[in-house]
Amino acid sequence: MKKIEAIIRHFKLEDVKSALNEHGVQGMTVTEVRGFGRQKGHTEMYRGTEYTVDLVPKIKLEVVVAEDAAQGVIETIVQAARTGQVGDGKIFVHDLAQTVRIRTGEVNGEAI
Amino acid sequence: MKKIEAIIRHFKLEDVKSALNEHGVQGMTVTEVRGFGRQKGHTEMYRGTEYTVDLVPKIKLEVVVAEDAAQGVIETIVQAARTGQVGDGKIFVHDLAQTVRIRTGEVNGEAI
Amino acid sequence: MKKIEAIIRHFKLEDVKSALNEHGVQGMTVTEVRGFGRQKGHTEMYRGTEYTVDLVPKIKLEVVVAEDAAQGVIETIVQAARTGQVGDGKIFVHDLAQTVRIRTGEVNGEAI
Amino acid sequence: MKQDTKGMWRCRFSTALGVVMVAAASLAVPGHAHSAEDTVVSGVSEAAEGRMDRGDHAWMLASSALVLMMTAPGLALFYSGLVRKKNVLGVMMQCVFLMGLMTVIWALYGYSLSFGGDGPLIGNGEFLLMNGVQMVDGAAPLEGSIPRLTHMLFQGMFFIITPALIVGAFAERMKFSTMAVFMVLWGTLVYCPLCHWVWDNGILCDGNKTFPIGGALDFAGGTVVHISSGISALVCALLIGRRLGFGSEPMPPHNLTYTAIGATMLWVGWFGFNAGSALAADGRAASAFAATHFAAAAGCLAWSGCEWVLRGRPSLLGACSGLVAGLVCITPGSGFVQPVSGVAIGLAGGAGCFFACTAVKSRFRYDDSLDVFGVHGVGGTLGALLTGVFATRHVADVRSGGPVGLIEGGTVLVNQIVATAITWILAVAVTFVLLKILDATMGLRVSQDEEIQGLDLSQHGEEGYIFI
Amino acid sequence: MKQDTKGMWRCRFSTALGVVMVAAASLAVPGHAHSAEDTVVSGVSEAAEGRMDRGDHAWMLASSALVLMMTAPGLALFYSGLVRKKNVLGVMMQCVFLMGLMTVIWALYGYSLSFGGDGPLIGNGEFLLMNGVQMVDGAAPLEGSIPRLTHMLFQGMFFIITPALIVGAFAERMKFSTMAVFMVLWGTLVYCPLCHWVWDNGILCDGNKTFPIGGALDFAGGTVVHISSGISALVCALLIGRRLGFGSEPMPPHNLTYTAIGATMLWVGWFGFNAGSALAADGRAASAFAATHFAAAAGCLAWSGCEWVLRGRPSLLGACSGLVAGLVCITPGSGFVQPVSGVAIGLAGGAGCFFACTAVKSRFRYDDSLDVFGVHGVGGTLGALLTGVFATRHVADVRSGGPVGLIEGGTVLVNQIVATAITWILAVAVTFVLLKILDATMGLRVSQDEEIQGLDLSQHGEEGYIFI
Amino acid sequence: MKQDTKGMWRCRFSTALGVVMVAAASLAVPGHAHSAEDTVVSGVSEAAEGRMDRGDHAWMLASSALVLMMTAPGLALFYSGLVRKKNVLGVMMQCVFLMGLMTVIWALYGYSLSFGGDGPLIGNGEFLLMNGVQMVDGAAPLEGSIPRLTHMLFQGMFFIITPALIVGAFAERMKFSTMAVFMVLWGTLVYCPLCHWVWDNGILCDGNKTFPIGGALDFAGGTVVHISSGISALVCALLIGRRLGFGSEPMPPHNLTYTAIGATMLWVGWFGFNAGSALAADGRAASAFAATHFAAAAGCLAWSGCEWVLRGRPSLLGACSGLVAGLVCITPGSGFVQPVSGVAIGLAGGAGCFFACTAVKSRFRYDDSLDVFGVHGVGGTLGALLTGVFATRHVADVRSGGPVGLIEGGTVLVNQIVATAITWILAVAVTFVLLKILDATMGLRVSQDEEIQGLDLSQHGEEGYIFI
Ligand SMILES: Nc1ncnc2c1ncn2[C@@H]1O[C@H](COP(=O)(O)OP(=O)(O)O)[C@@H](O)[C@H]1O
Ligand SMILES: Nc1ncnc2c1ncn2[C@@H]1O[C@H](COP(=O)(O)OP(=O)(O)O)[C@@H](O)[C@H]1O
Ligand SMILES: Nc1ncnc2c1ncn2[C@@H]1O[C@H](COP(=O)(O)OP(=O)(O)O)[C@@H](O)[C@H]1O
Repeated sequence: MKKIEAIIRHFKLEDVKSALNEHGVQGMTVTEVRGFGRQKGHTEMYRGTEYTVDLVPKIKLEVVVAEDAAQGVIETIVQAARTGQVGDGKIFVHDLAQTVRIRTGEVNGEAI
Repeated sequence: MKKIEAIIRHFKLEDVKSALNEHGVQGMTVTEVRGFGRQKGHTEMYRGTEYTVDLVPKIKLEVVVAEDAAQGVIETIVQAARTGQVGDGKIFVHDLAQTVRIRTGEVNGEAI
Repeated sequence: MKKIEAIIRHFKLEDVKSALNEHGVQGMTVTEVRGFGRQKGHTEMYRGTEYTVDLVPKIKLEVVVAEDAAQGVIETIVQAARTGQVGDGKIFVHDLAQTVRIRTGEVNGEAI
Repeated sequence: MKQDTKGMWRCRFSTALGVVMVAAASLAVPGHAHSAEDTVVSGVSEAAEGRMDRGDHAWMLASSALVLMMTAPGLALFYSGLVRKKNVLGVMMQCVFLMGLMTVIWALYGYSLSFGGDGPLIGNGEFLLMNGVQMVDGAAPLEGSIPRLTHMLFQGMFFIITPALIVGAFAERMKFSTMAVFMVLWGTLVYCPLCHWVWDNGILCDGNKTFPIGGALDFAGGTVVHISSGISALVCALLIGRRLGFGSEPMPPHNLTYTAIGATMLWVGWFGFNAGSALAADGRAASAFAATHFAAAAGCLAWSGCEWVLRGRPSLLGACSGLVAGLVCITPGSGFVQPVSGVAIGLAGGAGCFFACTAVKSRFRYDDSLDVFGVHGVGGTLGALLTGVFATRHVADVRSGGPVGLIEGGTVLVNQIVATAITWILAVAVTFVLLKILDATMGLRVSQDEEIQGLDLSQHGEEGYIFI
Repeated sequence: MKQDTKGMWRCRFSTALGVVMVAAASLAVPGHAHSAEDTVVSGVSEAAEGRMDRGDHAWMLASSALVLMMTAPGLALFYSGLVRKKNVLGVMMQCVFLMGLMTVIWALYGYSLSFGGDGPLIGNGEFLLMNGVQMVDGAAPLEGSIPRLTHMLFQGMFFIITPALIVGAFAERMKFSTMAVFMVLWGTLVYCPLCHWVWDNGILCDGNKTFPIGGALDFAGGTVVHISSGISALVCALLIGRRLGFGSEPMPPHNLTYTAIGATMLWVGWFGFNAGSALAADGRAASAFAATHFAAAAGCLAWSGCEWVLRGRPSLLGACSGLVAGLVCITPGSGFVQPVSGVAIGLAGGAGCFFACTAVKSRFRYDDSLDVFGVHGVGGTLGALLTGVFATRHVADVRSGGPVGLIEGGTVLVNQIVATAITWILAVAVTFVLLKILDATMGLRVSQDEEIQGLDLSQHGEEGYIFI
Repeated sequence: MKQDTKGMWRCRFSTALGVVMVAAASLAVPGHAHSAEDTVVSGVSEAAEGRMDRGDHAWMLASSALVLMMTAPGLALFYSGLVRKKNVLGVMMQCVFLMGLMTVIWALYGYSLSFGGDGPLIGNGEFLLMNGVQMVDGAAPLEGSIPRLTHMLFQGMFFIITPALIVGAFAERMKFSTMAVFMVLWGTLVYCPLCHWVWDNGILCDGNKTFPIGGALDFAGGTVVHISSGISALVCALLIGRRLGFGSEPMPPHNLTYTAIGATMLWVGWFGFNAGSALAADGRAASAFAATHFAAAAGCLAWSGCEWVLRGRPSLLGACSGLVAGLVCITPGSGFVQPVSGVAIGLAGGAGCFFACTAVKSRFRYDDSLDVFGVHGVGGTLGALLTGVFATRHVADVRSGGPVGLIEGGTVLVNQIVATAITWILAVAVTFVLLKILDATMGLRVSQDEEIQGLDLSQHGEEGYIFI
């Protein structure tokens, strides 16, 4: 099993979610994060004090899928989340040792 | 070492926390997330516009434990977090390459 | 590739961020979390009801770096985030199976 | 003199006549030399009975607006900050919906039941559907020196906030539909009679001949508003039962900034509540305003002072709870005691309610979620009794020159005790019966699942904050 | 009698003279026996023309403050809670900036254009730069029983809130600079003429001889404020186009607690808006206050009732939308109908706007983001018509003793229909032309990227909440 | 005429007598023909000295409520939005606690020290413990046309907000207990004397014979409130030192929505502050109201305009800061200048404070955290001087028919400069000494750990928002 962690733009969440849905993904977890990267943020000015806001609001999406489904999911996310501009985000893929569905106690493949 | 990531219901946090505590777990990290899965969310209606709220508020719990403690912790979480209804959540287990305690610089086993 | 996950104190974020910057790290993702550990939190009292606030506000920092850069990054974080007091936080290091930059589709080393 | 507060004008006719004569005389000789330093104005309205005073009216319109503001945003914020995030809209919705519901009831029959006629026990149908209140041929009927419409409006704002106060007792678990039905019945069967008894020359009106020992001095609602709601709240908390997880899970306030905004809005709005209860912009309104202000300040210091001494540091929630406690406690006496007594009463209110919300509550372990009993029940009762101690003829000469409060050597304290006891009994009895009936018919609580999910989603299908 | 609301005093001179005589007589015999029960006060100002009444003035100062509060914090909170998090400051900024901008325009020429002179179509330069409004040699010129300065202030608050209402139609996408220019032009070319027509004896003023059929009864701004802004809002929504992702992405309100706080502040502030439009603390102010209060309550019940029946549960947003709809709907009639009719009008407003914001909007799929048309356009129009149904000589005898509203057998409904139609036409035409010009010159929308990023960052370089 | 603002009534006896005669005459012949267009009302109170005017009183009660609202929720929200999340309750608590603390001090001796007696330097014990202020035998002593109680209340609200303003200078780092002690001493040793000097015929009262050159025209608190607090704030910022991380860490406002709500509440409340300072609902109150409104609007435009030009876009924080700056700047002159001058003064205030909060502050790098000096110190000083420029006999004839402000050819500017300088000196000297003493005894700052943890937890044991 793989956990696919994608940092995407806020407003791309809806697109990615429905793309994944169509692709057959049945679950995911979403977190509000702030990202720092090439996208150089912007300057905010508060009463004359300038702040370089390098922490841009982003969405972190976590999807756990079976080994063989991973590549398809990654491609789906890349397609749906891409704008082509700096700041589109990253995907990080982890190997999972185990997965459990709390409700039933099922593990691994059945738990997703 | 394992990192055990559990997505649980908001109101189960307290139960899980104390179950883990009794079980001897001494640390954890909690994040507010929104989950999408079988629990089909619900419909919210704002002035006549209907939204399918498939992103249900959930809690993500991360616990890092020694290799051999993992199974016990997983079971503890499953027990404490279960209601038997769709939406109870998932547990994802990761292998960790390394752990460091920032305060002391201790690593791995001693760092937890 | 490694994903380095650090749980640090809120007010250390700025120091860690600039230390990492100087160290050449070009991206990271930041999440607001609450941590439970040795730092025993404190007691809050609301109209006579006492709450043990064991969930202390913390910052989770995620940095993905190349295999060989990991150790340096970890040390940089440890140095910048340390106060020496209980509650400084933890670093968890994961192996990553894959990394993708959404904008370009580049993978692994090039994606960071 | 039969009654002395909100319905006071009606029974003042004879004395007023004299005042009018004097006023008229002074009008006729406007230049006669007052020394600006020494001149004083009578607390008794200078306006002749039966003549509108636009200054009084301006203040009463403003007061009505202030008292509405107390329920929302005031109370809605104060309460909603204290619950958990998943119930924030549930509490606000109860406040807002009650603003709509109780107002319509008031227009239909509530005002008439409270202020119609002269019966000892309940009003009559005189003002049903606003008959006799509205304008006729371009002229508005008066009540004292203001249009009766404005009297109806001002009093109507009390009919909103009193049930809204109770909401705090069963926060986070009561079924919305049952809440609505309960409040209509409670308003009709507890509020309207009590209001009539105390303020429309009923059996608890000071000076009433039928039942002379129970006449309460209640300037702005110690019995009618705070005791009635606070005691009913306790019954609600007991009958509806504790929240799931009460005592085992932490349930800290989710947004104390809202609580602080709400509390300070209550302070501001309370000037309308108390000083507006003079029904005029006269000297007594000023006195009530000052007493109110001082009591709020003293209550704030008392509660946070208790915390400081007993717990090592004062909290914002403590300061806010204390100021509300001070305001509750001064309410019945605001137009009967000197402002400087307001400091003492506020201190007592702050410290007394602190004690009730900490020691007493944790001793008996009822889940009066937002401390309605601890603040309004206890504070209101304390205030009613302290009115009997501090009331003075200097502010309101309700004993025809004789002493009033205990400190002056008067005996109104006895009346205060009787009136308070009767109010307790009425509130307990009716609330108990109503809840039993509603429990059997509609059910009082949401299902366990709904409670766990939170009222925002389960009762209203909405979420408070959506930041993702 | 030529006009009957805000500019009413000017045309009342002859009748008032009689009133003054009577008042003088009654002053001279102050002791003559009224029964407090039976005495009534005339809705017509007792104050002689040309004499200041400090009671009236006190109420008008308070009302002016209340109406400013409606725009911000009131409307700013109501609206900003309904947008997505990334646009929360954008909406607030538009409200706050308009408070500054429209006020300065009002001081420079807006008031003069609206209330100067007696021309049928537009004001004159009489009050430019506050000439003839300000004090001269320590004396303030009067308008009725209040200083003209206060009349200018009170009316100026309407000049702020009316454009601010429109902001909701193009929320989350309009360019800030274009918004500012548009509002100045709109205020000058739609608001000022309309205000003059209706309230300063222009062609839509009831009783105007030039154009007798279109004279509207508009006590507090059904046509001038709500129809004008609501209809213009629809044109804006159509010409500016939908938000990116409208219909495909969810755009739920990000903070309904703000919306509730804002809505209840609007309720409180609306007392200044409507009862203040009496320009006096008289019986009619009380009547308007009561009608307003009842309509808000009824609107709240109607909208949430519709939801309850049709969707299984009432929502807080529904209750808040409904109370605003009720307030909008009662606005034109508040000083012409009986308070009890306010209940009926509020119910109609709540249900009608519910229907407009649900069925109608989803049928035509325009993106009137915060339902300005659905609430103010529809509610205002409904209110203007219902005024023609419920208006009664008991409250305002605008037909010299003859019947007024349809229910009394009067015919003002015809005038109301004509005036409403003219207002629609004016608003549509001018807004359409202005937007076309601005589109060609400055551009109406932010760029796609800026819209995606959110107005907070792209237009103002700030973020609403920073919790990390 | 010795003084001309808040304590004005006392010294007006002789002129007033004449007015009374005329008023009486006009009362006697009520029908005599005024043309509604031409009639004017004197800014001088028509009410006879020594007779209560309920219209005035209604407005003063409302104003008192408005000014309390300025401190909280107004200022509490304005300030707390600007700090970091971990200090949000700390700031609110300081505001709320000061409402309690300063009010009790005011009741005990503050009012007496400020307004007792006629001494040139300080009040006396005349009104200690509210003696001579409260009602006696049902009658309330008067001050002008309102009860002295109300005068005390209104002035008491200023005694709350002035220290609360200073709080912004040492936000996020001052020890709560020391803050409380400091404020009591500061109120006693800076505020009370200054208030007496300026408003109770002391050495800085215009017309005072002892010290004729320093008599300030200060209608509503340019020197007493804004200069005193703004200058003391600077001393606090310098002596208490910078926040940890100042200059290296970003410290952006955590919740600008609160700041905007607070700022607009300040705008609304300021009408009570400035127009209420007329102590009557007269023409001058209307004039002050209008000047205030225009200055706020112009300040809003000026600051955001500066940003727009210099930084490419206007911000909400800029608009809010600007409106507050405009309000501060018009405060001393509000009852002396024409409303249209308010536009100019507001523009100057907005631009001047923008400059102070950006260029000046970043040049000298003091950590005046929420810009109390930049807005209140600079804006207050600017306002005091501009009063000397724009004051006109048309609004207040303080030179018996002679010219007043520079523009009219008058010389009060000299007095304004002297009074401002004296206020600066007093504020700097006393604040410096107090802080030195408190530093040596109690300590000014929280420990480094506590500062890092945030004041919410370290000083009050609470958290602002708990969403998990
Ligand atoms: N090395 C990294 N480790 C963790 N997160 C990263 C890293 N680099 C980038 N990110 C995340 O990805 C987001 C987008 O990255 P950025 O460099 O701005 O653009 P792009 O992905 O288009 O090159 C960042 O805001 C951050 O949240
Ligand atoms: N494939 C997945 N990847 C990541 N998170 C998931 C996945 N499936 C479910 N989750 C998380 O678990 C939560 C519960 O899952 P759900 O399918 O609703 O119920 P259950 O676990 O009872 O089957 C979801 O809200 C989501 O946060
Ligand atoms: N076993 C664990 N699993 C996950 N997170 C942990 C664990 N132990 C500690 N943490 C995180 O690290 C933070 C600091 O840990 P704590 O034990 O308080 O101090 P220290 O790291 O100095 O020993 C905690 O608040 C929590 O967020």
